[in-house]
Amino acid sequence: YNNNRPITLMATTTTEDSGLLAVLIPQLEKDTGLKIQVVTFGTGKVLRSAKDGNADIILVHDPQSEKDFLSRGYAKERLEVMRNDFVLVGPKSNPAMINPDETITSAFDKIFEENAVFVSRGDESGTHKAEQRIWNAAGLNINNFSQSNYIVTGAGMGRSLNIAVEKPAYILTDRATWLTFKNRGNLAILNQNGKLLSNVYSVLSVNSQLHPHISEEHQTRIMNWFKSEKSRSIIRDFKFFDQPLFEPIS
Amino acid sequence: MAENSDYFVQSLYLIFSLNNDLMEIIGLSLYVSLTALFLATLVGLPIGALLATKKFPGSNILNIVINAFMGLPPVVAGLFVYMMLSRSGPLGILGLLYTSEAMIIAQSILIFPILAALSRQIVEDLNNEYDELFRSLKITASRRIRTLLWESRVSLLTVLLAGLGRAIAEVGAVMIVGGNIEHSTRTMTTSIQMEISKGNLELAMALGIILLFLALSINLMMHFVRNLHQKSQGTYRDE
Amino acid sequence: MAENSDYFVQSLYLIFSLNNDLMEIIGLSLYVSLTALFLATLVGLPIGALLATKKFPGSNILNIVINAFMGLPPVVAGLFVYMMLSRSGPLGILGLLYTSEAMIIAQSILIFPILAALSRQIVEDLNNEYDELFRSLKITASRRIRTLLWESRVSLLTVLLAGLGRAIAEVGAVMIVGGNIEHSTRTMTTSIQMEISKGNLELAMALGIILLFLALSINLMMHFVRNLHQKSQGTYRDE
Amino acid sequence: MNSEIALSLSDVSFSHEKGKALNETTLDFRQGKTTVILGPNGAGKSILLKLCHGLITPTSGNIIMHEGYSRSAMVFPKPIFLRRTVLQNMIYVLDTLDMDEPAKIAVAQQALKKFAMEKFADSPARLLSSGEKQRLSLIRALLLEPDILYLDEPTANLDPHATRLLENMVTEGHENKTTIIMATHDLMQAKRIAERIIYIENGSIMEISNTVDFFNNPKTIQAKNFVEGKLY
Amino acid sequence: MNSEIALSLSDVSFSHEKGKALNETTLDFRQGKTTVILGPNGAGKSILLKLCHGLITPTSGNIIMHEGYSRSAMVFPKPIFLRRTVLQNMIYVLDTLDMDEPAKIAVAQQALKKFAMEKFADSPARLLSSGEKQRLSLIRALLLEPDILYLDEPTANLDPHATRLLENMVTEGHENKTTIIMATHDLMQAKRIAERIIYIENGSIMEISNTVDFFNNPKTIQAKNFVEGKLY
Ligand SMILES: Nc1ncnc2c1ncn2[C@@H]1O[C@H](COP(=O)(O)OP(=O)(O)OP(=O)(O)O)[C@@H](O)[C@H]1O
Ligand SMILES: Nc1ncnc2c1ncn2[C@@H]1O[C@H](COP(=O)(O)OP(=O)(O)OP(=O)(O)O)[C@@H](O)[C@H]1O
Ligand SMILES: [Mg+2]
Ligand SMILES: [Mg+2]
Repeated sequence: YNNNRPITLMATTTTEDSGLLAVLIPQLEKDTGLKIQVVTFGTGKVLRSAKDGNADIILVHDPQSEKDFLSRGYAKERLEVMRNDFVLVGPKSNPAMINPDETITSAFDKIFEENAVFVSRGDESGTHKAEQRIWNAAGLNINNFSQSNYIVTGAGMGRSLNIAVEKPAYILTDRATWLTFKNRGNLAILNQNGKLLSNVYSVLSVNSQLHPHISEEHQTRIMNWFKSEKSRSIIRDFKFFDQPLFEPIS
Repeated sequence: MAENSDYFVQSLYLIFSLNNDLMEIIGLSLYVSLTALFLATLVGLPIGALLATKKFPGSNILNIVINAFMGLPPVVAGLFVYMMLSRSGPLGILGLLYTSEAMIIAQSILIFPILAALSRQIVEDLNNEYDELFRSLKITASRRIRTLLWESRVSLLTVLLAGLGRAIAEVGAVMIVGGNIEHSTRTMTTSIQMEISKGNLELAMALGIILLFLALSINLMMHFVRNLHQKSQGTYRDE
Repeated sequence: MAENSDYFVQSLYLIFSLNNDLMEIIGLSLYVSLTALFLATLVGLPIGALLATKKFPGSNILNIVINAFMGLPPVVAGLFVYMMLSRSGPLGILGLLYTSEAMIIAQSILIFPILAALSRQIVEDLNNEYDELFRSLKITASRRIRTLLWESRVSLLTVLLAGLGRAIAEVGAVMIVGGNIEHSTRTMTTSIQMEISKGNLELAMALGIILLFLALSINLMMHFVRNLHQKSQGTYRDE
Repeated sequence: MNSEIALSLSDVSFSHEKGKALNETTLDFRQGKTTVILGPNGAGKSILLKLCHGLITPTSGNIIMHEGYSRSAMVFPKPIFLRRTVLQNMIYVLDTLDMDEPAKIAVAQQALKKFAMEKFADSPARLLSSGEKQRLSLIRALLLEPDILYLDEPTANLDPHATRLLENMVTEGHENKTTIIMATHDLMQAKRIAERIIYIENGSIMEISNTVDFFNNPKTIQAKNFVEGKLY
Repeated sequence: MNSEIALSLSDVSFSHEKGKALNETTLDFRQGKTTVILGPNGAGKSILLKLCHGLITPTSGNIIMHEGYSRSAMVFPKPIFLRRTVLQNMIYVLDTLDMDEPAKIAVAQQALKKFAMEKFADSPARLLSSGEKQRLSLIRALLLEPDILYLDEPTANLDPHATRLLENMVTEGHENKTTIIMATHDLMQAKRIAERIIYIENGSIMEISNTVDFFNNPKTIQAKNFVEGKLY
């Protein structure tokens, strides 16, 4: 491998858009002495590109796929670093009369019962998977939704939010994207209750045995840094619009 | 790579068991792009021909602007249409956002400059050749334009194909104003985009190849129609 | 709409306080698109001219295929280059993925068919006119092509601008192979894309307008260079 | 008996980037008369015809088309045809007139017949021989039934028979009251058909005479030399 | 004394979509001789010249260019020029020869001078008058110093002086051993310069005679009528 080659850290879009990486990476570079280049895509594409050997370290938020990725041997190590949460946003008029205090499953139940408009990303992203988990937990089958009211966008979070603003419709989103999102229109957070809304981010080191250009030693330096108290404090102290956004996992 | 090609074969298999969803998507892609091409042609060709034949105050500037608008990013065309059609926009009451009509409008705007600029060039070249004839016959401006468009129709076909190519391959604009909504505004290109973001690169590639085959068949068809027409008239071999 | 225009004014302000990041992004966009245009021109124009002047077995089919490839979706071009340059791909050892070189390669592939197909049409029209002269002078095939390209350079400029327009407006391919990396592969269009997904629609629009101004300035420049050249030679007014 | 004036030029001049092609010229053309313009290559004959026909606009001076004589047509030395058949090229010209489709075809075919071109009706016009093209160009001009007919070297590529046909047509033109203005290099032809000769050199009219005078007693030394073929 | 054969046609015929333009033709052209092809419009004269020059290929039969006589050039009735100046058009032709740039310019300018065209050196070739274009076309052909020179109605648009210049050049051609094959509608011109006349009608050669015989005793009734201007 080439020692001067910068390390590619591939992350999901939200981590960059929130500004977290902008504080995290310079410190990481300083502490490890490595040059780091950040590429951001959706989780699916990050995993795929990493599998193809185009990343050294990845930062994603889809535990199920990550475990799969690890078990197939594409990654050497998985480390849960932080979490934030998903929130249910919807029109301020709140046609399904969702209560901020009820559980997310009951909120989804109301949306279904009232046949309110709901936008789903439908792109097998971490958010989409979380949404499916909630429908399942509520014992609902989305196939029973009327087609015109369950809108499958197959687009990224931001673009799906744009569509939800227009309809207007309910939509599940991660909090970071929601906070960075500027085109909120008449949408507001209506429910953020329950364990099902937890959104865990992990770093994985790509299996260097599959890709000889990757330096295992560099990877270890980075993984160790993420395990350090220093990284945790940066994550904890990171504020977005004066709100803490991520909670480190120890 | 071996693994990749395996995926690829799988994807192709998946595709060739052409399911209804795929047919719907292909149909919508064709409908949107061909309608947009039709509309943009209806406006773009006459304007191109007008610019080719008439000098008027500002025609030079208009030329430059239209040339520049060939570099209009699809997402910007999409955004513009979005802002017009969105609920807070001036045409919001029409409720056209996230419909195939919105996609057609955005694509028409996008390919209009291509059709206008390229047809202007081709018609201008021909107009230089015919100018004395037209002036001698005291042909009206509108008839001159019609004649030039008709006489250069074979060359203009390539321009139309360039426009169609741009429309059918385009994703930025249709994504913004269409939204890639299943069973409603999902086209070939937005599907490809979606599969890529899911990491299904081989499926995306396979869809892309279908799209290319589609473009190829349209080209083949046009080629044969043209040849047939030339044969039946027997006279359109240029010197 | 009032709200939109407010945002718009804000964005314009943002633009005119041109900061370093924005300049860097504009510079990269220009560098990538112009280099891709240069490379694609180097290959596309001669091939277009060859197809315009020579019939050989398969030239008809090649024509149709090149026409069809004008409909190559940028993301598919991007995917193809990704698969070539990815670490697991045949050219993986070059380590070119997520660099500006990768973006140039993808855009060159994307605009090559446009340059080839459109220049073929224009050169073919001129070749019909000059054919007897060339044959009488027993000009070699390569000199014929060079002469035709030179004689039609004014018309070909529009084709080049169409290619440049496509390159500079394109986002699908550069996103896939470039990755929108800050300070490295972030272009105007990938920035626009990013702002849209952040819901910063007005900023995206403003960036799009800058991009259009860029295209406009390039067109203006070319226009003046051409006029200057024509004046200095005094002879290029066609009949 | 002098007929009415169909066209007047007063102080007309024309310049292009390379200089002046026609110096201040004042001239009248009378209805039904045949004027032949003579002069060496590059003298300005074609420029003069194009100015009169309105293809180019004078740099200075005025051209007045008098009422009732505004329909004009021109035969070019290098005729331009649309990429269509001979018949379609004829019909294209007739489209400016108010006629139904069968009438147009009939008129066009009859006109072709007159110049022995009917067998080419369905040939692509641009593939005809040089002489056939020139005939076609003449037929096309005649279809418009012009008050003034401009002929720029109309028999340059014609065979002797077709040349005679054209000359007869010109002579008959008097009965039709058609004003004919023609440039030619064929001095014999000028002698045969012209009533008046305009001799032009270097963009200046040197001499305007009736035909007999011009050939027997040229007023200028230039015209004299030209007639004797002693140019330069 | 018969000179060597420069070009032979054996059983050459040419057809296009609309029919046959040249029937089976067998012919020889001798080095240094001047042959004039006569015949009505559409007879096939230009087709014959183009076949000999190799611009079109025969539908059947063979055309043999004999060794040492392969350099040929042609003057067209409608000359085609590049969108460049007169001088640049000349230089373009010289680019095929092995010369340095100053030499080319010198040669081109000298050639222009010969036909009184030097003042047009910097004019756009496509904006010249019809006669100037035809001169230029001739100058261009001569630059190639051809063994065989094809002239298709080369004086159709020329004034009397330029016509005489061209004819002198053709007559001088004998000394240069240039073989000249020319189509024209000017019978007087044919008389003045031809050594041999080929009379063609409807794609068939009707008669090949030396000039004096052809005009005094045409062998065929068609040629007789043509000479007397009684065609059709
Ligand atoms: N647009 C132009 N630019 C430059 N020169 C021009 C232009 N138009 C005409 N000329 C020149 O003006 C002169 C007169 O041209 P014109 O065509 O009237 O000649 P002409 O008398 O018809 O000659 P010919 O007998 O050869 O047809 C020529 O020398 C020609 O080269
Ligand atoms: N490609 C073609 N398609 C159809 N007809 C053609 C084609 N080429 C030539 N012809 C016809 O063949 C005949 C012979 O043409 P050619 O040009 O040799 O005549 P020509 O003897 O040179 O006549 P001119 O004296 O008028 O120049 C003409 O009737 C012409 O219309
Ligand atoms: Mg003239
Ligand atoms: Mg001929």
